[in-house]
Amino acid sequence: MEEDKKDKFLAPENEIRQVTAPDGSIIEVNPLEDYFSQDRPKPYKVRKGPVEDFLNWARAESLWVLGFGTGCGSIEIPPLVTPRFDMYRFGIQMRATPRQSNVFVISGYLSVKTLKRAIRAYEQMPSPKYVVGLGSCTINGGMYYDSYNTINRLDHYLPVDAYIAGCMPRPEALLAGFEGLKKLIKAGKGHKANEYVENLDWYKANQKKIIKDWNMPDYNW
Amino acid sequence: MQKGINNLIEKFGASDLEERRPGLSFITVENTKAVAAITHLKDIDGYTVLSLITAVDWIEDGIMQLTYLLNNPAEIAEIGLRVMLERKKEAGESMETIHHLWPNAKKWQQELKEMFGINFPGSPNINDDFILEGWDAAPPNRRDFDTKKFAEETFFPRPGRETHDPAEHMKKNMYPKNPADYTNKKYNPNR
Amino acid sequence: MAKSKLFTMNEDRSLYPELDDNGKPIVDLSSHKYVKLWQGPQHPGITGNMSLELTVSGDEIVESKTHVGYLHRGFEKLLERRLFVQCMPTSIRLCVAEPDTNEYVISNAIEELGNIEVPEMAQWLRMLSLEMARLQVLLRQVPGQAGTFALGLGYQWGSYIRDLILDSFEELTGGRVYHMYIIPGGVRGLLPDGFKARLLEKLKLIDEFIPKIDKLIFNNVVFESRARGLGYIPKEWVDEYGVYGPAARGSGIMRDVRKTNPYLKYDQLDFEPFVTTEGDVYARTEVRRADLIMTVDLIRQILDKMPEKGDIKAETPNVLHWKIPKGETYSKCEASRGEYGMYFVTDGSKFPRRVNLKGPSYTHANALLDKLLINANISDTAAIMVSLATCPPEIER
Amino acid sequence: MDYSIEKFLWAFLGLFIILNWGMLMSALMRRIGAKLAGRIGVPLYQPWVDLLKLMSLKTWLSHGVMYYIGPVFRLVGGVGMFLFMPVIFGIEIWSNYSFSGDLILLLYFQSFGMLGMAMGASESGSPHAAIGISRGLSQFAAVEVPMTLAVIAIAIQHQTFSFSEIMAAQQGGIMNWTLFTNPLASIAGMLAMLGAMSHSPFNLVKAPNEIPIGPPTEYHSSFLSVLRTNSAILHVVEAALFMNLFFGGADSWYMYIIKTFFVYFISVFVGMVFPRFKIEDSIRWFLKWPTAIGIIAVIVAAYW
Repeated sequence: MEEDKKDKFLAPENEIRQVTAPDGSIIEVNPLEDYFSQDRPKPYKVRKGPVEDFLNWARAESLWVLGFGTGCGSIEIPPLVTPRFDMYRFGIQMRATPRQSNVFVISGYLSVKTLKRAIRAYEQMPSPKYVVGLGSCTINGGMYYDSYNTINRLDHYLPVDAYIAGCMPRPEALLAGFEGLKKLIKAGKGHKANEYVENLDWYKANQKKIIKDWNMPDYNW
Repeated sequence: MQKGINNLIEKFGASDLEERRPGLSFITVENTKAVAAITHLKDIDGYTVLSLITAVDWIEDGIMQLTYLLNNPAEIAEIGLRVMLERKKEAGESMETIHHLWPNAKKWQQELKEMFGINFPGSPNINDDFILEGWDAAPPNRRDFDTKKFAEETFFPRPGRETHDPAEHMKKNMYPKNPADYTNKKYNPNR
Repeated sequence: MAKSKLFTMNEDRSLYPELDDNGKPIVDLSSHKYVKLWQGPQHPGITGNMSLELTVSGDEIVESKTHVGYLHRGFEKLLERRLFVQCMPTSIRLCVAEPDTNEYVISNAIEELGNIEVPEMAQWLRMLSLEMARLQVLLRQVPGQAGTFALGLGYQWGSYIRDLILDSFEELTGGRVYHMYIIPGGVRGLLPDGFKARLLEKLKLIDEFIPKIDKLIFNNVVFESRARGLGYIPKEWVDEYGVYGPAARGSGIMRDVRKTNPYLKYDQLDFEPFVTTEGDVYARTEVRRADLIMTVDLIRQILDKMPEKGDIKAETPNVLHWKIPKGETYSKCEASRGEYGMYFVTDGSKFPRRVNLKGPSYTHANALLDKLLINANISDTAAIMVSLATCPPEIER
Repeated sequence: MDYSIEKFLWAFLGLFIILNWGMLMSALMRRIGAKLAGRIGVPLYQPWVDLLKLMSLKTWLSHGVMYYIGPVFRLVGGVGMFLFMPVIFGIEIWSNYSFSGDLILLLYFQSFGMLGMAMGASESGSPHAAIGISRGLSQFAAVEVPMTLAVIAIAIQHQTFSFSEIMAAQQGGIMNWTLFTNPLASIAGMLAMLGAMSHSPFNLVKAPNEIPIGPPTEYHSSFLSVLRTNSAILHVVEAALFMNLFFGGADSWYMYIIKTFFVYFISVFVGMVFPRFKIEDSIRWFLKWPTAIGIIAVIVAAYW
């Protein structure tokens, strides 16, 4: 029964298939095993001392935000990169790929379908990484507390470093939120990524409870 | 406008004409004649734009209403064709497809299948996921699906959130002595 | 027109994968001829949160499929649980870019079914807020079209002026993005003191902005060479595929609800929407540029012709006990993207029976985009999407 | 050539100066771009902070050996270009390892980094990287044509393939610059430079809103820091290459900094006001006018 369900949701490109190699031999490809690591993630070591303080300063002053607008809060991201609010002056930049970003701004409500992508994007980011929850939807569901397709509490699925309240928060609030995040990082408290790894089973159980078609590896990096 | 409606009534036995405003009418057609009526409207009466296809769940009457809204850009007129299907307890009403008339009809039909459980045999990719992904509960837009209950069971509501019925809440807080005052007052923002 | 022939998206599929019975392309990924490429949901070239499943051969797209549903919040279900007045804050969040049209269509539907006559002053104010909303969208969209070709300069300038318009909104309504100014029965308030003069001052900035983007974008040889002939929509497709608003007007067909079904006081205003026949991305950008100028003009006219004082709200029943008799209606208005409509059904109770919102993106992004992208270049996906003004939340709601 | 430790240390110092100048220059350019848009822009120290942060991030991802070597190849391309080109004209310690045929070696090093990057990025398995690489290589092949033609024209004009001699021939006043003595070759070369610098309209390789962000999609942490280091070096060195060929080289560090800044600025300035080409258009463009001008320049230089 469990197997049936898994197969039903498996995307065709993730199915086990046979591929003819250029030299004519036939190879069996299992994308889920071949393309992704099956290892459990390990927490990184949190160091202390002046060197680490300096590096923390560098991490705080160079926040690279993943350009993934998950909800309506993303409408306030363009004003942030344009003349009025210009977040570049604070060392905050947008990046196009999760591999090169540290900050994941969950901009508003997360539908179940997006949550799945958000988890993948989050897990692909290099540690130490930070999550900023934007808007009341990420805090308690906000306007959509009774919706069948949006999550209520973000911190049950991803570790959240900072919440910015409001529906939707103004650009000034976002800048203030980023400043708060910087303070956290400079104080050496920005290690929620480790928390995620240490409590992986709890997070995964919560995630799998609502994502019914879990056709991805448990941890993909 | 009038010609199209007359045709519908004469040729396809349409009934329950309701003129909402000049240029917008709703009319009921039997489900066996609906596709023929739509084809006639499109090809002969000039209703060339399909504005939307949607459904209304009249659970009390056991009726699932389909609404096809057609637009006639030349005469600036719109007709809403109501098609009454017999509502089944479990999803699975069935209706003829019109994807051959408008290519984008298949998307609406896909959505109706997903959100209401109404089947359109023959419509392309009708069983594919459209909006929801991995959904295994009842079709969410049917009236018997309780979204609040579902949300409370599935997600993790943050404790401390209280939801009041606004009427009861105001009655209790604003007119604690004589609740009857509250019902008599009318809301006037200019005051 | 001659150039457009390069991109007619003809049905000659000899070079492309075959289709099976269901109309799905048969793509054998292990043949090394095709690469499957997902653009989105995490992709900077996509408007909002949606994704395109592209099958590419080299840099050319042979098959495209739109995937939506990333923003589905179940609005239509949620509104069935809300009182009519509670519908307002929920429904305005349907489309973020231009929330005022949501306010208008739902208020209008409630008024129509509840037999409420809106006072004249309120109608003028509604029109003002709708036009201001259109203005702030167009200020992003017109230069944003060049932004899809990586010319972000105009976008930066436009965003600055847009922020000033949002300031005006804040002054008028108290909200920056979500305003909820239009409510069933009328509007929430009169113009603040001196608002008119300050808004007119800001409109002057736009007058100066237009020649700037003309120089930067419309006279730019690279922009022209890329946008001409791209994403060609023939005239015949307008009805067949449900093309609305500026996209239809770019293909030579007049589609503007303000002109064809005048609502509010649009029949008292003097305007003529711009229509051109080329049907490509460049034509659609030109239409939007003309719209921008027209909107500025309309706001000036509205401020000029608006009465000074008047009732701003009709008397409505107590909103907490408001029952509307059984009925159904389709209320529509012209958003910046095209016809924006709401099918509204009531059953005599305190709650709406069924609400169905239909934005132009529904047909633009689903059937039309898939077709336009065939034969196009990967680089052109963003441009075609933006030229159709795809707004994902109104597709899945 | 001199292979002493001392020489190596001088070259290393030069590399260090150029690296820092490159980073400062990238911050300056971003600030200029921001000013044009009406913004303030990044702080001047931002590139160094970014570099520090990237190096402090954890790396745990493996895509195979080539994935690790790719950025190193790319860096070798940049450093190689630096090593075999004289930095300052007329000063022995800043002449690096230039020799009589260094111009040819330099053209080779230009493509070397690109090839290394191609192999590394392909190993990462991202389709965006593969598309970016195929675009990059085909555009580079097109850029090479006018560039090589311009170099040949200059070589014929000065009868040498040595940087030092080409620079020497341009000394003694602005009117001796190749820009004025051989304008056709200069035009072809400068047009090719726009492509070599990979700024808009020719930034097809990274193209953030098409293929985010091309070859380095999978590169992160210290790999990316290596790539960024390289791009800082490469931008200065590429600018220096064209400065040496057309603008008379530099006889002091001040001159070097001012001239590289302006040469680099040309490409940024063009990029500010032009949208991006499609790859077909880009290749077509390079093979049309710049190539034609380059051929004429060679003919003129040979038969004048």
